[in-house]
Parts: sequence; C-alpha cells; structure tokens
Amino acid sequence: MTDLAAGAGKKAQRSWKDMDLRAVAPFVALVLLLVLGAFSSPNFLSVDNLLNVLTRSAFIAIIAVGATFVISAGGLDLSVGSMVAFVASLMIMFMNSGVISSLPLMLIAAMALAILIGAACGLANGLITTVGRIEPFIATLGTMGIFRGLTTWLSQGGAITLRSSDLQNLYHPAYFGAVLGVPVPIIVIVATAALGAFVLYRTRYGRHVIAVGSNEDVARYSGIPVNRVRTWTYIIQGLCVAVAVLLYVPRLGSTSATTGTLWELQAITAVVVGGTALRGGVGRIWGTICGAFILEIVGNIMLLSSFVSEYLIGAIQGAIIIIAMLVQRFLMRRN
Amino acid sequence: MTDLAAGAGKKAQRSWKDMDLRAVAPFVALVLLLVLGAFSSPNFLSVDNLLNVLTRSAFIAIIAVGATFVISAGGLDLSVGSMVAFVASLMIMFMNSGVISSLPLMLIAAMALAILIGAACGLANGLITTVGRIEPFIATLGTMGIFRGLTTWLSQGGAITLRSSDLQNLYHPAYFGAVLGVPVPIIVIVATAALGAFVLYRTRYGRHVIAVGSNEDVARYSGIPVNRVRTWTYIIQGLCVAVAVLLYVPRLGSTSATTGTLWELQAITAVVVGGTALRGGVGRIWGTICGAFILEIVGNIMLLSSFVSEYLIGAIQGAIIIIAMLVQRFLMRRN
Amino acid sequence: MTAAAVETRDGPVMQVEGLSKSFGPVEVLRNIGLSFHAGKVHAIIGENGAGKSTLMKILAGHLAPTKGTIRIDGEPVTFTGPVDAEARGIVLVHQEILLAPDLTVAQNLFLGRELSKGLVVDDRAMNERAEKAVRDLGAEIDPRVVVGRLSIAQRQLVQIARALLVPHRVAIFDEPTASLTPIETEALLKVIDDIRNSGIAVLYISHRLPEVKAIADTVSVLRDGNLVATHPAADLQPVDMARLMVGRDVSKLYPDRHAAAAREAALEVEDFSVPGYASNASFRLGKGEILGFAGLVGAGRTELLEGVVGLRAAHGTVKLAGKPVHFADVHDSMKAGIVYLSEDRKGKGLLLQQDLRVNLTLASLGRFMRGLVIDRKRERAALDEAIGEFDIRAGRREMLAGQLSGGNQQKLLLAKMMMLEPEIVVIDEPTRGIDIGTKEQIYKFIAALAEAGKSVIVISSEMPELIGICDRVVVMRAGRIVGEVAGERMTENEIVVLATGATSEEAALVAELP
Amino acid sequence: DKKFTMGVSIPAADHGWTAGVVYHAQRVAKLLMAEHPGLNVIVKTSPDASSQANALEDLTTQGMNALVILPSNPDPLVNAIKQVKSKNIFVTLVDRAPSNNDDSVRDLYVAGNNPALGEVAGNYIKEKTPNAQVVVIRGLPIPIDQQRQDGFDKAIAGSGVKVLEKQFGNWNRDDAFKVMQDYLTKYPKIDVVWCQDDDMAVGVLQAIEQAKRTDIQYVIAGAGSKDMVKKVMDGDKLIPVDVLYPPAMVGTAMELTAAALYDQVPVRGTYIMDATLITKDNAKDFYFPDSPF
Ligand SMILES: Nc1ncnc2c1ncn2[C@@H]1O[C@H](COP(=O)(O)OP(=O)(O)OP(=O)(O)O)[C@@H](O)[C@H]1O
Ligand SMILES: Nc1ncnc2c1ncn2[C@@H]1O[C@H](COP(=O)(O)OP(=O)(O)OP(=O)(O)O)[C@@H](O)[C@H]1O
Ligand SMILES: [Mg+2]
Ligand SMILES: [Mg+2]
Repeated sequence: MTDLAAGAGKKAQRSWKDMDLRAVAPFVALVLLLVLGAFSSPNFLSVDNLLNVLTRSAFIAIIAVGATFVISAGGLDLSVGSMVAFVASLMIMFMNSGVISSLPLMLIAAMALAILIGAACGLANGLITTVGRIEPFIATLGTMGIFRGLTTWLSQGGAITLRSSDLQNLYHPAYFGAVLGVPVPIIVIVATAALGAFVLYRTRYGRHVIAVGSNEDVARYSGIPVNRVRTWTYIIQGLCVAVAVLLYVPRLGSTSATTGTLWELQAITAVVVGGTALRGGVGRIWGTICGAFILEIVGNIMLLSSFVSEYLIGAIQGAIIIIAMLVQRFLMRRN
Repeated sequence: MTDLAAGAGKKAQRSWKDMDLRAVAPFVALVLLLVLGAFSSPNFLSVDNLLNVLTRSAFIAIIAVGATFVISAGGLDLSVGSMVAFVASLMIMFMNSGVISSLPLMLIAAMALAILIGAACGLANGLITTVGRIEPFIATLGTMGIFRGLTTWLSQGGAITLRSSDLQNLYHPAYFGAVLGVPVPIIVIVATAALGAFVLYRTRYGRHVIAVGSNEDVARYSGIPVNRVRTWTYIIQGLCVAVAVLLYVPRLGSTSATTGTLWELQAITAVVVGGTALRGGVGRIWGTICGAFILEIVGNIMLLSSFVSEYLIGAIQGAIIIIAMLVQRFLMRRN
Repeated sequence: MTAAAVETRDGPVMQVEGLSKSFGPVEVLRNIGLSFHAGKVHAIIGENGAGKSTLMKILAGHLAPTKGTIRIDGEPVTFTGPVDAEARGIVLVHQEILLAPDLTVAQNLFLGRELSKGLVVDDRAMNERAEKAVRDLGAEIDPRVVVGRLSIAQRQLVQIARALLVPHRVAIFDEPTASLTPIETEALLKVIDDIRNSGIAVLYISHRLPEVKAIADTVSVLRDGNLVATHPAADLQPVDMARLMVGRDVSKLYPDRHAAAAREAALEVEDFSVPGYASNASFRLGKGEILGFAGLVGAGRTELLEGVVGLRAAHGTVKLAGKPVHFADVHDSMKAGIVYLSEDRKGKGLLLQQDLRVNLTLASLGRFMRGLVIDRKRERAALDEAIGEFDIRAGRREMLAGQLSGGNQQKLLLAKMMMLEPEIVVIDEPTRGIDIGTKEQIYKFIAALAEAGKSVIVISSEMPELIGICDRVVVMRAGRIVGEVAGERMTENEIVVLATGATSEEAALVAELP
Repeated sequence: DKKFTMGVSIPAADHGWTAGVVYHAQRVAKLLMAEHPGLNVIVKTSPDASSQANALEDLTTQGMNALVILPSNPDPLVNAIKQVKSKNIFVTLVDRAPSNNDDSVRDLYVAGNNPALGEVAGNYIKEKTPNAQVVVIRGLPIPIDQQRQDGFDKAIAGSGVKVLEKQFGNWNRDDAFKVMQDYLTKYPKIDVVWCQDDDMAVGVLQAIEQAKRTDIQYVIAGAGSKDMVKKVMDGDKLIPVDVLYPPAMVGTAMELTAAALYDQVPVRGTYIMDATLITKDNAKDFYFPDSPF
C-alpha cells in the first residue's frame, strides 16, 4: 500500500516536469530564433523592429487564439482568412454608406457590426460541422469559398476603400496608436490571449472544450452538450476574426478580394507550433501567441539579413517550420 | 442459436444495403449534377463536352488516388500541388538540357526521372511525418513551402517552357491523343484507379494501410511496420503526382511557380466527397474518382451556363461542396 | 459520499418488466423482469454475451429498450439519456473505460458538473474532493495527473469514484473488479458494503463468483438474453452459480497438469531493463512450460514483456533456444515465434471498426496470400474455423469487432494471435472480464498449448488462476523481479508476501479475500 | 447582321488590376452587343492557367468564332490557345505574350508594354534622382513580373541609381506593407521605392507613414488605379507620377476583334500600347471614378 502511494507520487512529479517541457518548447524555439536574428542583422534587436514585428503579427496571433479553441475541441477552421476579407469588406461598406452622421457613433456601430458578422460567420461554420455533421476540413473549405466569393462579388473584384478621410483619421490610432509606448495591436494581442486563456483554463466552458476534443463520447455521457460546445468554439473563432478585422481596417483603410489569403494556414501553423495538437484535447493559448511570433520573426529575419535569394524565401520558411517542430519533438522526447 | 443464425442472414443483407448506400452516395450526387447540367446548358451533355470535362479532371483525380492512400492511413498531404510544380519543372528542365540526343529516348528518360523525383518527394514527406513524428498537416505544409520555393528558384520567378518543338510534338499525344475514341487521360485515370483499388482492397499492403488508419496501436501490436506502411502511402502519393505531371507537361508544355496552387485542397475535397473519412481507416478509390469528376463538373456547369456572376463562382463552388456532403450524410442516415 | 437522501419504502426502488432489446433483428434480451431493493446488492451473472452490459446500459439510460417498462418507485419512466438517468439517481460504472485521457483525474471526476466560484472553476476544491474520493476507494492517485498516464486499473478506480460522486439511489457496477488486484478489490468491496448499508440499491456484475458470493444479497442469472434464475445469494455456492450460467457442470476449472522434469530452455531473459518500468530482470522459460507473472498493479509486468517482444525500447539479453536474438520490433519477435496478447484488447488488440475477418487475419496475412492477392475465401474459412474452435459468439460474420461482447473480443484476439502458430505465447490478463465457462475453455487451451510443446507466459492479477495453471510463478514488485515460487510454495500467501513486500501476517489477511 | 460568338477569357479578379480588366471587359461586351445585334460576347474568368485552359475548351464547345484571351500565365496556355486556333477561330492575345509569340499562336496581339512599364519607371528615377538608392518590391514570381524587372534593370543600367534590394510583395498590400517595414528597418536611407503595382503602393505608403521616415523622396507604382491617379492629380508629394498600364486594353482588343469579324478588315499583327507616364498634367485623362480599380 505504501509502495503504491510512493509510486503515485513519483509519477505525478514526472508528469509535471514533462508538462513543463512541452509547454516551454515553443518559447525555447522563440528564444533561439531571437538569438539567430541578433546574429544575422544588427537591426534585428532594435526596439523599433521588434515592435514592428510583434505589431504586425497581431492579425495571425489573434485569429490563432480562436483557432486554438476550435482545434482543442477537435475541429478545424480553414475559412478564417476569407472571413477576414468578408467581415472587413462589410464593415468598410457600412462606414462608406454614411447612414450615421456622427463619426464616433458611426465608428462604434461599424465595430459592433463587424463583431456581429464575425460571430454569425462562426455560427454558420459551427452549425454546418455539428448539426450538418460534415467534417470540419470540408465544411470550412466550403465556407472559405463562400466568404471569398461573396467578398469578390461585393468588391466587384477590386478594392473596397474607406472613403471618408475623417473617419479614417479617427480610426487610425486603433492600429497605429500606442499606450505608454506599447502599440495598441500588441495590447490587443495580450488582452485577447489573456481572455482566451482565462476562458480555456479557468471556466467550465473551457474545461468542456478540452473534454470534447479529448473524447467526444465521454463528454456526451457526462452530460456536456457536445454540439453546443463545438459550435461555440467556431463562434469564438469568428469573434477573434472580427477583432483582427477591427485592427486590420485602420491599418490600410481598405480591403480587396485577396485580403487574408492563406491566413488560415498561418493561424493553424501558429497553433501547432505553439504546442497544441491537431487531434484535439490540448490547448495552449500562450504557446499559440508564441507560435505566431515565431512565424512573423522568421520572415523578418529573412528580409533583414541578406542570406537568401528572394526566390528561396518560401522554401526556407517551410524548412524552418519543420525544424521548429523537430526541435519541439526532441525536447519532448528527452524527458 | 438458430434464432441468431436466422437473424444473421437478414442482418447481413441489411448491412450490405447500407454499405452500398454509403459507397453509392457520391455516385448519386454525380448523377444529380449531370441532370442539373443538362438543364442548365444545351451543350452540357454533348460527347465533346463530357469528354473534355473528364479529361481535364485527370490531374486532380490521379493525385486524389494517392491522397486516398495517405488519408486512409490517417495522414494528410498538403504538398501535392507544389510537388506538381516542382516535378514538372525538373522534368522540363531535363528535357531542355538535351543531354540525350535521341528524342524518344530523351522522353522516356524524362518520364522515368519524373517518376523518380515524385517518389523521392513522397519519401521525404513520409520520413518527416513518421520518423520525425511531425503532424502531417504541418510537415507537409512545410514541404509545400519548400517545393514551391525551389520551383520559384529554378524558374527564377518566370516560366519553364519546353523548348524543343519536336519533343513537344512527340509528347503531344500523351495528353491530346485518344485510343478508340477515348482520350488518353481518361484511360490513365481508369488505369490508376484500378491499380489503386487493387492495391488497397486486394493486397496485404492495402489491408495494412486500413489497419494503420483505423488504430495505429493495434496495427503495431499486430506486427505491422506502421512507419513503413505510412511512408509508403506518401511515396504512392508522390508517384501519383508524377503520373499527373506526365499528363500535365504535354498539355501545357510549360510550368511556373504558380502551377498547381490549391490542387492539394481540391484533391482532398475529391477524396472526402468520394466518401473517405479524414480520420483514416476507410478508403474509397472509386468514390474519389467520382469526387474529382463532381468538382470538375461543377466548374464546367458554371462556365457553360451563365447563371451566376463570375465573381460568385467561388461562392457557388463552396456551397455545392457543402450541399454534396449534406446529401451524402442524408443518404447515410436514411438506412 | 452517498449524499442522496434515502427514502425508506417497502417496494423496490427500481423494477423492469417484460424488457426486451434487439440490435437490428438480433434479440439480445428477452422479456426480463427484475426488481432491485434499497440496501441490497443484486448481482447479475452470466456468460460473455449473455446481455448483462446491455441490460445495465438500458437501466442507466444509455440504450433504449425495444420493449418493456422501467419503473422507479413504481412509476414508469423513460430516460432521455444517461444524464437524465443520473439526475434520477441512477449511476453506472461502465465495463469499458470512459474517461477523457487529456484531462486530469479531478477534471474527469467533475466533468459536466464542475464546482465553480463565480465564473471560475474551483480547481482546488475539486482536487481535494477528488483526492478524498479516490482515497475512499483505497487508492492513492494524484488528482492532478492526466488520466492518459494512468494504468488501466487506476483508470477503473477513477471511473468508480466518478460514478459515486453524484447523489444516487441505484449504483450499477459492470465488472468493476476485472482489472483490479486483490488489494484494490478488497477496498472496493468494502466501499460497496458501505453503500449498501447507507440504503442504496446496488447492481453488481462480475465473473468472479466467489466475489459475488461474498457481496451479493440476491443473484440473477442471464443466459443468452433470458433470465434463467433469481435466488438469494445465501442459497447458492459458486459452483451452483457456474452451473446456472453455463447450463452444465463446471466442476473443474483448472485442467490437470503433470509437473514435467527439467525442460530445455525456450526463452532466456537476462539482465533485461525497460527504462522507466522494469530493471535488471532475468528469468527463464522452459519448453512446454507455463510461467506465471504475478504482481500488483503497476509492478511493470506488462512493460517488461512488451520490452522482451520488441514493443518497447529496452536493453538486455534475450536468448531463444540458447541463441541470443535481438528484436527491433514486434514483427521480428513474431517471426521468431513469439506472440504477445495485449491486456488492452480494445486499444491495442482489435480494430473495433473493422469486421471479424479482417481482425482475425491481420497479424498473419502472409498465410492468406494467393500471389499478390489476399484470398478472402480462405480468410472466411479461417474465420468459420476460429468461431468454432474458440467458441466466439458472433451474431453474424459481418459484425464489427467492436460489437462483440468483451469476452468474445478476448477470444477473437486469442484466435488472431494463434493464427501465427507461435512457439512462445505471452498472454497478458487472459481472462480479464471472461465468464467462468470461457475461462475453463481458455485454461484448457493454454494447457493444450503447453502439452503440445509450446511455452506460455501468463501475466495475471488473479492469483488462483496463476496457481491453477502455472508450473512456476515469477513475482514482480516496482519494476523488479523479487522472487519465484513453484510447487509447494506456490500459494497466494507466498505470492502476496513477495508482491507487496509485506510481512506474512499482513499478507495472510489479503490472501483470505474472495 | 451576321451571328457571331466572341469568347473573352480573362483572369479572375484576384487583385486590383485584374478587377479592372474584368470591369472593362464587361463594359465593352455590353457596348459591342448593343452595336452588333448578332454578336454574342461571353466573358469568362479563371483563377489560374490550368482552369483557363478548361475555360477555352468550354468556350470552344459553345461554338465561338473569335477568342480574346488575356492569359493568366502565357506559356502554360500556348498549347491550349493553339488548340483553339487550329479550329479556325480568330485569336486575339492580350497583354501577356508567351516566349514564342508569332502568328502560329494568335492572329492579333494587343498589349500593354511590360518591359516598358519597368523602363519608364527606371528612366524617371534616373532623370529625377540620378544617384538614388532604390528598393524594389516585385509582384509574384511569374514572367510578366520578370519582364518588368528586366525593363527596369535595362533603364538604370550604367547610371548612378543603385538597387538596394528586391523582394516579392505578391501584388498584395499586406505583404507589401511587411516588406516595406523591413526595408525601412534595414536601410537607414532610402530615396525611392519602385513597387511596380498600385495595390502594393497602398501598403508601402502606410509603412512609410507609420515609420515617419522623411528620407524617402517618392514611390513609383504602376497600372493607373483610380486611387493612385487621384493622388497624382492632387499633387501628392510621395506619388508624383504613376506608370500607366491600363486594364482597359482588353476592351481595345475586343473592339479590334469585333472589327475583324464584322468589317472584314484585315486586322492582324501587333498593337502595343504605350506605358504612358501619368503626371499631374495628364492625370485627369486617366481617372475613371466608376471602375473598381
Ligand atoms: N451495438 C451493438 N450492435 C449489435 N450487437 C451488439 C451491440 N452491443 C452488444 N451487442 C451484442 O449483444 C449481446 C450482449 O452483449 P453484452 O455486452 O450485453 O454482453 P455481456 O453479458 O455484458 O458480456 P461480457 O460478460 O462479455 O461483458 C452480444 O451478443 C453482443 O455481441
Ligand atoms: N503512458 C505512461 N506514462 C507513464 N507511466 C505509465 C504509463 N502507462 C503506465 N504507466 C505506469 O507504469 C507502471 C507500470 O504499468 P502497469 O500498471 O501496466 O504495470 P503492470 O505490472 O502490467 O500492471 P497490470 O498489468 O496489473 O495493470 C505503472 O506505475 C503505471 O502507472
Ligand atoms: Mg459486459
Ligand atoms: Mg499490465
């Protein structure tokens, strides 16, 4: 009996240690990358550059927080990139419509609208995968086509540009502003991630998300409304997309049919590089953020240094993702 | 016991029926689509048009046969589109190099080379996912970047075009020729699918593929070399890509860095629309072929009829994929 | 822990009348009528596939009956699902393990009914209560450990704790002790006794008849979906129960074995270690010998043998018939004539989503090849033969392996591995969850193997079984081989002393358990 | 009036310029059908070379008499175009020429001048700022991009203009934004940005604005989108000029093709449009506020 107890104690310790290693792996990769960057270019470690990189990783990072929910619950969402384009287009068109004359009110209404549309798109994805029982990969591939197609149609293939320059000036600080020297997008990243982490780790809903991703049958027997939990992960994803749009629109003041192409793959890559497994049942919000930074930094290092031909950048990026994953595996196996 | 036995007979029948329903669903969808096409355009049901459509579905259909193997074994390959570009580029560059003066010999050597390179690319994918133990989604996303990047570099951003017009003329019938009125690509589709079906359903290796996709642990405990089986599915995928390239090169005589973009998604969609589940353990080669036809016909109907604004084509395609899957689910649930 | 207020009424808490259940055209339960009373333990016994689990699933709302009525306190009820049944105070501990592997023990215990403070889940409180709930079952499991890391026995305990956590009036245990060793079994029986005494109606399924005898007040016997008898437990001895179940006398469970003289070695393992699980193990298996492996849960028996056959990274010397061999993977050891049957038949033994034929021939496809092609006709013939030889009760040939009852899955797994015609067979928990009739068949089968000159290793947590069929028993504790017993010394007492490291007086107490 | 069918195959509207092409193709299609009651114009868009080859087959199935094609990627489409031409269909090739662009491929070639687009930009930089340090943002790695780059390199060859670096911005504003941000970090002094395309200029301008850098004297883009033309018209300091590469050329090609069908005038050969430099003076001639581009 005492023997058994001792065994259990040891086991628990062991599992804590390798939990740490696994969660820490993306951060180790990030640090290694920072070191590499510092060697490759003198400008890399400048505050300006780092802030730039973090700031522009905002879109992927925020979307990837939503993707962490979807993936932890055993789903997948390939439609986020085109959802960005769709939501942003509608938001700008609403602002261009000028139905509200007070600028601040108009801006607030437009932002609320974006959030609503994002949630609605997420709801659509959620219902198709859960109630329609279509594999998420295919369902969201379909909605990806739909959102992208609608955007192309709305923009007649061209760009949709925020016309009122007053509105643009009013909205401008939402991307370009800073609070105490910290750019707004970075603050939004941290806030979104913190909220996401709170929901995923501390609330009952978050627990259910993990349970559904871990074993759907068990979750169902435990009285968890599996479909509702799944659908909500897609809604959360939609909300995150909307938040990203709220930052995207003030940046360029315009969208086009190509906005957000391939962002879905980047978001998923960020999630996986951050240590969340695609099979579901594990979710690491901070790892995801770290993954998004890693992706952005890889591109930044490649541009700043002049190591590689411009033709080869895609190849190097692919190789680095694979290497990052190998490093992670290696760290995990060492326990 | 007699009671049981009697029941068994009846039940067996039933189960065959619902097996059939599931396998038949994509074919039903195909027929519905043909009817729709016939109504939407008078040209649709012409022999010429149908042959055209089947012929050009060859690339996706052939690649999707490989994807059926990969997916049945529980994997995924996102790199096939860029692999097409990579293999085709190398093949054309080899033919342009003129190292062999006899044209027929040169052609045969180039074809052999393409097959070899395809297999090697597949092997790389297989080893990274199995030995490197990286999730297939991420691993092949990485190699997708690598193949695409290498192609861009090889083509120095431009196109790689088969220069010798004699060689082009010699090779021309491989896509444009016909045997007894049946275009060569259709013959190749059928041959590839038949071979694939034979391997998957009748050989020991095929059984192992399904076992590995159903439950990896069980497969391992049954003495099946799981990693080897998985790796071979990627090699088969590479070979299918190479066969598609053998048809692609005579068709367009040239490739560029954008050749094959998004083909991976089309191939996966064809597989899933054809009734193979993404979680592995089931493989339906003929369903896959049917899925590839469906995808191509949707595009064809949209081009022939003038129902929809060309801006909306993407949206309609997305919607049709979702509807096709819903029809399938509905048929399956009805048993 | 049994928080439900107990109403004391005279009538049964729960009743079923005319209950039938069909899966498609196959009727697996026919016209069952039973009543369950507060403060009593009602045992249900029957052969594998008799329909026990199906009945329990109906009672707990997991399945809907095809015909018949369920009454609670005399009122007819229809459950909308397991959650509904749970709300009415009926909890079920499943035969198979239903836990989310990525969540911790505490998170699993409270899944779907988390304690929270405001918006936030109260992990500390849940961990504390979970720890206590598990300790009440006599186990010591850290509530913060992820369930995926627990052994099957530990998971079983967690599952029991989870069921008992909600207020309940009827508690159903479907083979809770199948994967437990005597120590945990003892603790669990005590818990069940407590539950009974607090006025709960307990339904109890087990294939361990002495256990049933010890704990039950009433025993009902199912055979082929029919209720054949209900008796007070006091009127029945285990032998009687066995007869009722199987429909014939099962007088001698263990086959006769004549101790053979010194045998030539079939397998020698020297200084063998499986990092993290077992170290410096040495043992020797003679030709035609049956060697037992005893130990507590977590002793590392499974891992040691998995290491020997090449399923795990390990180092040390393995000799086959005197010749050193190295198995890089399990395929190598199969080729060399060793097969290993996993204790985890659902997770590692059978493809639950595939049919019986595919499962049967999976490991030995090489024997069914006609050129490049698999000969399905021969496969079907082999299946027919295996169904006959191993007495697999399958409703129809096209059934999926996952639809077989637990015991029949075990027989299918046995059949699958025997297709390889091995020289050495390692069977991990051969009779876990197996009915007594089938047990007898399996023991006979093992004995026949040894008789035919094959060598067998049996890993088991049931000491009577080891003593009954083995020539020698090796005992492991905490990853080490701590001793070996044979002949006269092969007693439960002796084994428990070695397995626990306890004094012989303490051990005697344990060994007296049913 | 004789009955004819004219097929128009163009790339899908995937960025600003191609959107302009779609707009003008549809505009001219309406005009032509109004003008010739017997004429049926079918406009089809395709996202890539392979599906454009499919579109050609489909158009042939529909019995077209003339084809106007703006290939998304010319070389891979040569075989498909030849296939059409072999059926005695009048073929007008627009904008993007394959490596062997002779009358075996097409009857008529109408083009903006890709090399000239680069050349005009290069010449402007050479004259205005002879010792400028230039960063270049290219489009996608396909041949027209290469032609523009070659034209540019030719123009500045031998001058004091120095190219600091070239990277791909994929004709996408977001990517151009990122690339420009990194250029700004990397090079303390940049005089001129050549970004080849108006869409990408949007991102470039934002990156410059955000960095508050004043060393950049101007940005040269190309195509002639309404936003950029407006900036030129308004005298924006950073956008003093734009190089015209009019998506309307597809309309010109369609008109010429219709002429070939109806008027039986021998319309054959090559029509190259100028890569006009849009300046403050002539900007209003190139401003189409209704176009999506
Ligand atoms: N989903 C299902 N579909 C078809 N048949 C089923 C299904 N579930 C169970 N059965 C059949 O019902 C019968 C009763 O199974 P059940 O699991 O109740 O047996 P059991 O008495 O619990 O056996 P064991 O002691 O082996 O656990 C078996 O013949 C089994 O094959
Ligand atoms: N995946 C795992 N990771 C870490 N520890 C594990 C894992 N699986 C099992 N263990 C631990 O390894 C030890 C040995 O496992 P196990 O319980 O299977 O041994 P055993 O002697 O075969 O017991 P039994 O067969 O009676 O269940 C136990 O302490 C168990 O909890
Ligand atoms: Mg059972
Ligand atoms: Mg074990």
